[in-house]
Amino acid sequence: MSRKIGDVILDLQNISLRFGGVKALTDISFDIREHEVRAIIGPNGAGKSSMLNVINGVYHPQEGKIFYRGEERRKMEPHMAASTGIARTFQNIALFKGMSVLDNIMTGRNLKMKTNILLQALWLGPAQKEEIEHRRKVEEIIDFLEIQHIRKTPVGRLPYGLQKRVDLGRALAMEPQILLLDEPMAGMNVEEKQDMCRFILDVNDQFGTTIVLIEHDMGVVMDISDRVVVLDYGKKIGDGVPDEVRSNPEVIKAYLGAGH
Amino acid sequence: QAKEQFFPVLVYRTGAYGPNGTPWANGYVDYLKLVNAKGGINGVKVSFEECEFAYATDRGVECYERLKGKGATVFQPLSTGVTFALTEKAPVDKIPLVTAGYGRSESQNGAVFDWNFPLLGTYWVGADVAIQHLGKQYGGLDKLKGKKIALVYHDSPYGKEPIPLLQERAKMHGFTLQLLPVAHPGVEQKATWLQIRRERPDNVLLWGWGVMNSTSLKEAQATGYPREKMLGIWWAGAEPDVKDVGMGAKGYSAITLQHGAEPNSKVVKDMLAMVHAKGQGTGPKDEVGSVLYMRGLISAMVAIEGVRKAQERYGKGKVMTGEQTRWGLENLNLDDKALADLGFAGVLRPIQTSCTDHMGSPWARIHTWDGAKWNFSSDWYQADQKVLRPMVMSASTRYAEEKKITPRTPEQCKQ
Amino acid sequence: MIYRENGQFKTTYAADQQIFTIAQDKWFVLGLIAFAFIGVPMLADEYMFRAILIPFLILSLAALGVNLLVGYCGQITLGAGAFMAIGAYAAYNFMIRIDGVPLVAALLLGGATTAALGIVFGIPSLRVRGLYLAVATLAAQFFCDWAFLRLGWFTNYSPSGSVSISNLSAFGWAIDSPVEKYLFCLLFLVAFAFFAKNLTRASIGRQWMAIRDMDVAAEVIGIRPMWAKLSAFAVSSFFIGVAGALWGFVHLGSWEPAAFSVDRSFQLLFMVIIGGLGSIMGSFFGAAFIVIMPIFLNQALPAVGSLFGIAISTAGVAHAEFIIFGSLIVFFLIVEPHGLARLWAIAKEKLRLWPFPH
Amino acid sequence: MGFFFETLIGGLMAGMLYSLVALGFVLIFKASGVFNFAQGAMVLFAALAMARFSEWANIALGGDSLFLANLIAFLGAGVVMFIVAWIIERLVLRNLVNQEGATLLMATLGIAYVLEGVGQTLFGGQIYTIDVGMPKDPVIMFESLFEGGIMINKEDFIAALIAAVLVGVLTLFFQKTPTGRALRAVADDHQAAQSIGIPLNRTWVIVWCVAGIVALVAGIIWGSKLGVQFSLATVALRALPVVILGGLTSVPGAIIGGLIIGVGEKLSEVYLGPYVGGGIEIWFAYALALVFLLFRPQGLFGEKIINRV
Amino acid sequence: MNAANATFLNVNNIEVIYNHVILVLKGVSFSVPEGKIVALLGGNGAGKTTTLRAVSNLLHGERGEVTKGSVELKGEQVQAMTPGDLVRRGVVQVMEGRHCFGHLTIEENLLTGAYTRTDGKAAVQETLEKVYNFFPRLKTRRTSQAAYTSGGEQQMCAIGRALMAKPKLVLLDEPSMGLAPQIVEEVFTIVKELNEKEGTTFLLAEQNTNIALRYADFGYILENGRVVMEGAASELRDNEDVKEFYLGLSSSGRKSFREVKHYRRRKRWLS
Ligand SMILES: Nc1ncnc2c1ncn2[C@@H]1O[C@H](COP(=O)(O)OP(=O)(O)OP(=O)(O)O)[C@@H](O)[C@H]1O
Ligand SMILES: Nc1ncnc2c1ncn2[C@@H]1O[C@H](COP(=O)(O)OP(=O)(O)OP(=O)(O)O)[C@@H](O)[C@H]1O
Ligand SMILES: [Mg+2]
Ligand SMILES: [Mg+2]
Repeated sequence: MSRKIGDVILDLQNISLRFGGVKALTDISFDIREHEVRAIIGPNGAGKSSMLNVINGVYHPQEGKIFYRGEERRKMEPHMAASTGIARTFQNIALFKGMSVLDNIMTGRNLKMKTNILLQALWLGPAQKEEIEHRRKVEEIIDFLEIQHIRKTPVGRLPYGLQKRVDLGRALAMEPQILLLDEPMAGMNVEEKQDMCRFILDVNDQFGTTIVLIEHDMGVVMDISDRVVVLDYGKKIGDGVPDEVRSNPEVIKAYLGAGH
Repeated sequence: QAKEQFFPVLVYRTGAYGPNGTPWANGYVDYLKLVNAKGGINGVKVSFEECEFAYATDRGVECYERLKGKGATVFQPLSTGVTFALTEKAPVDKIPLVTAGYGRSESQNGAVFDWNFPLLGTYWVGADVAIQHLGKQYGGLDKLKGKKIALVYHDSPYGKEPIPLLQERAKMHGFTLQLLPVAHPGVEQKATWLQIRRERPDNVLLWGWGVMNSTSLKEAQATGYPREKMLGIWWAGAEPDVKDVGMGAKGYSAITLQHGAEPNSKVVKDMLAMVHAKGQGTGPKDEVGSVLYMRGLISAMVAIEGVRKAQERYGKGKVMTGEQTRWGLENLNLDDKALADLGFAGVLRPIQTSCTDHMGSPWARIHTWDGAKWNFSSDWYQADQKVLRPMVMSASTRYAEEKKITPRTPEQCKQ
Repeated sequence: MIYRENGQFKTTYAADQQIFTIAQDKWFVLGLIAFAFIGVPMLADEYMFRAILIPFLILSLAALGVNLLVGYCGQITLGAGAFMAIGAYAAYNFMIRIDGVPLVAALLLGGATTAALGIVFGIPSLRVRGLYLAVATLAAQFFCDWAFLRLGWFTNYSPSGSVSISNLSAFGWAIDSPVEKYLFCLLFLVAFAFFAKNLTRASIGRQWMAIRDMDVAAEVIGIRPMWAKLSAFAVSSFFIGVAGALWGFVHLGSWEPAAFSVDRSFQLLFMVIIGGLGSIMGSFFGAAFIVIMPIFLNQALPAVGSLFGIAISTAGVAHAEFIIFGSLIVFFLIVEPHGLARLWAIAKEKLRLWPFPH
Repeated sequence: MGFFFETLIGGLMAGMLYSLVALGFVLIFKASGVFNFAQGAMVLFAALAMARFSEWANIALGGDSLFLANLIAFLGAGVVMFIVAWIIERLVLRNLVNQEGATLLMATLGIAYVLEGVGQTLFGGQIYTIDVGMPKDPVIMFESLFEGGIMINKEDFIAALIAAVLVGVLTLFFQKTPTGRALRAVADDHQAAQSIGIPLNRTWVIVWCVAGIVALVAGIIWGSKLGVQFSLATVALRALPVVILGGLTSVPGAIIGGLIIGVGEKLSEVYLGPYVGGGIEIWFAYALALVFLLFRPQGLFGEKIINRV
Repeated sequence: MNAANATFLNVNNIEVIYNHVILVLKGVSFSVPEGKIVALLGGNGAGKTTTLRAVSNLLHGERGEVTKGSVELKGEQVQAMTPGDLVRRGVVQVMEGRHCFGHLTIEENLLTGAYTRTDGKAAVQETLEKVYNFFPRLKTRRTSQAAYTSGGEQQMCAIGRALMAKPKLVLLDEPSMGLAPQIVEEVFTIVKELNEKEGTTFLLAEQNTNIALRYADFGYILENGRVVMEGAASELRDNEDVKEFYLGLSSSGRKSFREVKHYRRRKRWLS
C-alpha cells in the first residue's frame, strides 16, 4: 500500500499558552497534513507536550486559532476531540492501572459502543453481540502489537516498555484519524524501538492515520518522519523536512548539539 | 434448663451511653441474684445472660434473636429504638416486652399492644407531671398562661415522645412551647443554649440521655441559665448526669419514676447483705441504691412479680412461658403490703395492671440535686387521666388500624 | 478435581467473556448459589436467619452498590447510609400512599428514587474529588438524617418519627417466616450481583474504572466524565436504595433514621475496603467480615474465657471484641492491602501452580 | 445586635475548639498522606489517660496539689501517647509503606477500634472528670453598649487561645524547618522519600506523637468541657468539615476553617434553625464546607490537587 | 576484573518474587567495583529495575521480596537495612519514572535530597549551586511545583536530588529517559565527571545501550531475570549480538528505522 500525503487536516495558527507567568507556547503556527508523519522536537520544557495537550483539548490556549478539516474549532474538551478522531498516548504513562491489558484497549472502543446501560446490566443479546464484535477488533490490535501473551495481565505489573505498547494499542483502538504520540519510545532499547517504528509506520501505511510524534531519538525522528517542527522555549525555531531541519544552525545550537 | 426461669438481659455497658446503661444493668442483674438468694420464685431459680448491644438498634435485635432462642421470659431493652423494632417481633415470638419508664406511650393500651408493658410510667406521664409541677410552682395551672417553656430534647423517637402531650397541654393552658432538638450524642449544644439565652424561656424541660444531660447542664452554667428553672425527665435525673457537673448543677430538678436514689430502702439493705456481702455484687458497692441502679432493680422486680403472678394461675413452682408471663404482667396487683414485703416500702406506690392499662401506676414526684446527692422535693403527682387517656386511645387506635389489629374486647381480656 | 485451567481452551470470544472463564470457578459458584437456596434453609435455625444471614444478605447488596461507586468508579462516598435511608423511606411512602402497589414494585421504586437523588448528590463529584469528596458526601448523610427526623411528611406524620411496615407479600407469596425473608433477600441479591457483574464487564464498567484510574486519560479517549460519574452514582444508589428498603421492610420491620446513621455509612465503606475495592466478590467478603466477625467474637470470647477459667465481664468482652476486631483489620491489610478478595485470588493463583511454588 | 455578636463570638470559639481536633487530622495527613480515622479515638484515649492519671496522682499526693497532679498526669499521658505512636508505627505503618490511601484509611480504622478497646480496658469506660481549673461561669461584657451585654464563656476563650498558639507553632514548624519539608515529601511519595534517605519510621513516630500530643490537648479541653467518656471520640465528626474547608494539608487552614464553620453553623442554627425545626447545624456545617469546595476543590488553603498528563 | 579495585557492591545469586507468586529475578549475580561505572542492560521486563530495587531495599513497598541470595555493600549484608541506612552509607537510587515530590517546588525537591547530610547549610548550598550548574534549566524553574514541570525537567530534578546527598554509589534507573539528546550527553558527562573527580561509583540501568556502553566500564546484560552476558564495556560493544540487538548496527552500518524487517534471526544466547 502506498501512502499519499494529502491536504492540511489540522492547522494551528498563532497559538500562545501561558500558565501564570510561565510561557509554555508563544505564537506558534504550523500545520499537519493528512497521512503524514509529523514530528515535534525540541529541548526539555520546550512545550512539545503542551502542544499536544492543546491539540486534543486538555489545555486551552489563550490566543490562536485551530482549524480542523478547514473548520475553526472553538472551545474543545478532550472527549469531544476524541469523538472527532484525535487519539493520543502519554509521556508519563497514563494507563488504567487497575485494569487488564485487554480492558485497557477495550476502553478505546468506548466511543464506538452504543448499547445502553440497561441492556448491559442484563447482558442481553445486543450488548453481548456488540461486546464480541469490539473484542474482535481489539484482538486484531493485540495481534498487531504482539502482546497476546499479556492480554489478561493487569497493566500495573507490566514493565515500562510494554506499558507504552499498550498505551499505543488503546489509542489505536479508537481508530483515530490523527494519532498523537508523546515520546512513545522513551525507555526502550534499539530492538524495541525498531518494533515500535514498525508499528507506527504500519498504522500510517495501512490505515492512513496521520501521526504527530514527539521523540528525542534523532535517529528515529529523522528516519520515519515526513516533516519536523522544532520548538525551543515555547517558540518555533524550525519547520521542514528532516534534512532541512538537521542542517538548520539554530536547531543544532538549541537542540541537536554538535554531535549530530 | 427446665428448672430455671431464664431472663435475657440486654445491656449497654460500652459506647456513648455506657455510663448510664451500666448502673441500670447492675441493678437489674443484682436483683435477679437477690431473687435466687431468697430462694427463687416459689422455688424456681432464675438464670440470666447478658448481651451487650451498645445502644445500637440492629445489634439489639441480634441480641434479642440470640437470647430468645434460650427461652426468654421478658425482654427489657432500655432503648426506645430497640423497643420500636421489637414491638413488631414480640407478638410473633410471644414474648412480653417490659419497658419501665420508656418506649411508646400509647402502648399503655394493652388491648392493642398485647405484648408491651410500659410499667410504672410512660413519657406522657412524665410530661404531664412536669407541667403539673411547673403549674404548681407558679401557683396554679392557669398561671402558666403566657409563659414560655422550652423543651431541649434528644433528637430521636425517645426525645420526641413527649411532644404531643406537651402541645396538648400548651393548648389547654396557653403557654408557648419552644422545641430545641439536640443531635445524637449531644456533645455540641452551644447554639441551643444561645437560643435559650436569647429567648429566656421561663422553664427548660430537659429530655436527654447520657452525655447530653451533663452537657446541657454545663452549657446552662456557661450561659448563666438558672438551674432551678430546669426540670428533667427521669432519664435526665440520675447521678451520672450531674456528678461531673457537681455544684454547677445545684438546684436542678428532675421527675422521678416514682423512686429516686434509695440508699435506705429495705431492698437495698437486703441486697448489700445477701448479695454484695457475699462478693456476688455485679458492680461497685457504692453504686447500690443510686437512681439508675434502682431503676434496673425495679425493672427486674416487676418482671419477677409478673412471673410470680403467672405461677398463681399456671402452677406454682413451674417455669413460666412468655405467654404465661404476659398474663401475669397483665394482672399484676402489688399493693402497699406486697411492696413492703419485697422491700419497696416508701419507694414505689401500688401497681395494678389490667388489659387496658399496661402501665399500672401513673404517679411521679420530683427530686432535686443539692450538689452532692438527690433529694425529694415534692409530693406525689398523678398524671391527669382526662388528658392522657384520650391521647392513648387515639394513638393506639391509629396504630391498630395501620397494622390491621383488632383490639381485644373486655371479654377477650378476661381469658 | 484439581484447580487447573489447562486443557480448557476457548474457541470463541463469547466463551472468553463468560463471567467465570475457568470451569471449576463456575461450578463452585453455581454450587454455592444452589446451596444458598436449598441447603441453607434446611440447615440454619431462626437465629441464623434473622440475626446473621438476612443482615448479611442485605448489607452485601448495599456493599455491592458502594463498591460500584467507590471500588469501580473511584468516588469515595460516606453517604451510603443516607442512600439506604432514602430507599427505605421512599419505598415506605410508595407503599402507604399508593393503594395496592406490589411490594417488589415499591422496593424498586424506592431504588429508583434513590438513584435520582444519588445523581443530585453526585453532582459535587464533578468538581471535588478524593477525600474531599468523601467528607463532603457526609453533608448528604447528615442532611438526610435531619430531614427524615424533622420533616413529618416522610414518616406519614408519625409522632415519634418511627415508621413500620408489616404483612409483606409478593406475587401472592406471604413473606412471614425467617426462611421466606431470607429467600426473598437472596433472590434480590443474586439478581443484583448478576447485574453488577454484567455492568462491570461491559463498556459502562470500563468507563467507570477508567475514570477511577486516570480521569484525564479517560477523557482523552472519549469518556465523558460527567456521564461516567453520574451514572455510577445512579446505579450505585439504586443498589443501595433497594438494600435500604429491604433493611427497613424485611429486616427491621420498624425503623427510625438512626438505623441508617453515619455509622452505617462508615460500616459500608469499610466493608468494601476490607473486602476489596473493585471486586464483586470482595463486597461479600467484606460484608461477611464486618457483620459476622463482631457477633462471632462476642459469643466466642466468653467461651474462650471460661475455657481458661476466667469470667469476662460483658464490658470486658465488648472491649476485647473491639481490640481483636481492630487488630484483625490491620492484620488482613498487612497480609493483603487490596482486601480479602485479592487474598482469595492469590490463593487461587497459588492453587493453580500447585504443587510448584511459582 | 448584642445577641448577634454573642452568637458570632460563640461560633468563633466553638470553631477554635474544632480546629484543635482538625489539627490532628491535618498533621498526620500532611506528613504521611494518611487520613487518620483514629484521631477521635486518640482524643478519647489521651483524655482518658489524663483523667485517670490525674485522679490517681491526686490520691497519691494526698489531694494536696491539683496543679501538681495535673502536671504529672499531663506528662504521663504525653508519654503514653508517645508509646502509642511508636507501637502504631512498628505494627502498622511500617508494614504498609507505599500503599494506597484507602488501605491506610482502613488501617487507621483498625487502630481506632484497638485504641477504643484498650483505652477503656485500661482506664475504664465510665465518666471521668478532668479538672484543670477552667473557669465555668460566664462573664458579661460591654453592658453599656448592648442591652444585656455580651456574654463570653471564659472556658472557651482560654481554649481558643491555646488552640491558636498551638497552630501558630505548628505552622512555623512545617513551613520553615527541613524536617517539615521532609514530612511534606513523605506525604507526596513514600518510596521516593525512602530512596533519598528520609527515615520513614522515625518521621512517622514523630508525627504521630505530635498528633498524639495535639489530641491530648484537645482531649483535655474537650474533656474538661464535656467530661471524659466515650462520646468524646465523636467530636472528630464535627471537625471533619473544618478539615476539608481549610484544606487537608494546611495547618493555618485548620484554624480559618474552624472559624468559618463555627460561625456558620451557630449563626445558621440560631437564625435559620427555628424556621425549619432546628437541629440543622451539623449538616449545615458540611454543606457550607461543600459550597466552598465547589469553588476551591482543595479547600481554602490546601495544596492544589495536581491533575495533569 | 581489575583486582586493584575493591568491590563496592556485590550481588550474589538473588531471586526476587513479587506478591508471593511472581518470580522475576532468577539468580542474578554481579559486582560493582569501587570507582567504576557499571551498566545493566536488557530489554523491557528483563528485571533491571527490580535488581536496583533489590539493592536499595525499595522492594518492600512494591510487595516484592528477595527470597534467595545476598546483597553485600563493602562486605556488609544489606538485607536488614532500611533504605535510609543505605543512603547514610552513600547509596542513593534515582528511581525509574522520576518520582519527584509533586507538591514541592524544584528547589525544595533538591533540598530534601540533602536530608541525610550533616555537614551544614553552607555545604548543602554549595552542592545546590553545583546541581544548578549541571542543569541550568532547573534553576529557571526553581520555584515551580515539580508536578507542573515538563517530563525532562522532572528527570533532571530526580537526578539532581540524588546528587544532593553527595552519594558514593548512585543507582541510576534509566537516566536518559525523556531527555533531549544534548542533555543525555550532559548527564553522562556529569556521571563521568563525578566518577573521575570525586570517585563516585555508578550502577546504571539503561536502555540507551549506545551511550551507556560508551561511558561505562563494565556491562551486564539481563534477559528474563538472568544475566546472559557480561564483560568490559568495550568487549560488549564489539559483540555481534549486542551490535545488532542493542546498538541497532549491522555490518553495513546503522540500519534505518524505516527499513527494519518484520522477522529477525534469533539471538544466539537464547538457543
Ligand atoms: N510491582 C510489581 N508487581 C508484580 N510484578 C512486577 C512488579 N514490578 C515489576 N514486575 C515484573 O517484573 C518483571 C521485571 O520488571 P522490571 O521493572 O524490573 O524490568 P526492567 O528491566 O526494569 O524493564 P524496563 O526496561 O521496561 O523498565 C516484569 O515482567 C514485570 O512484569
Ligand atoms: N499545567 C502546567 N502548569 C504550569 N506549567 C506547565 C504546565 N504544563 C506545562 N508547564 C510548563 O510548560 C513548559 C513546557 O512543558 P512541556 O511539558 O510541554 O515540555 P516538553 O517540551 O514536553 O518537554 P519534555 O521533552 O521534557 O517532555 C514547561 O516548562 C512546564 O514546566
Ligand atoms: Mg513532554
Ligand atoms: Mg525498569
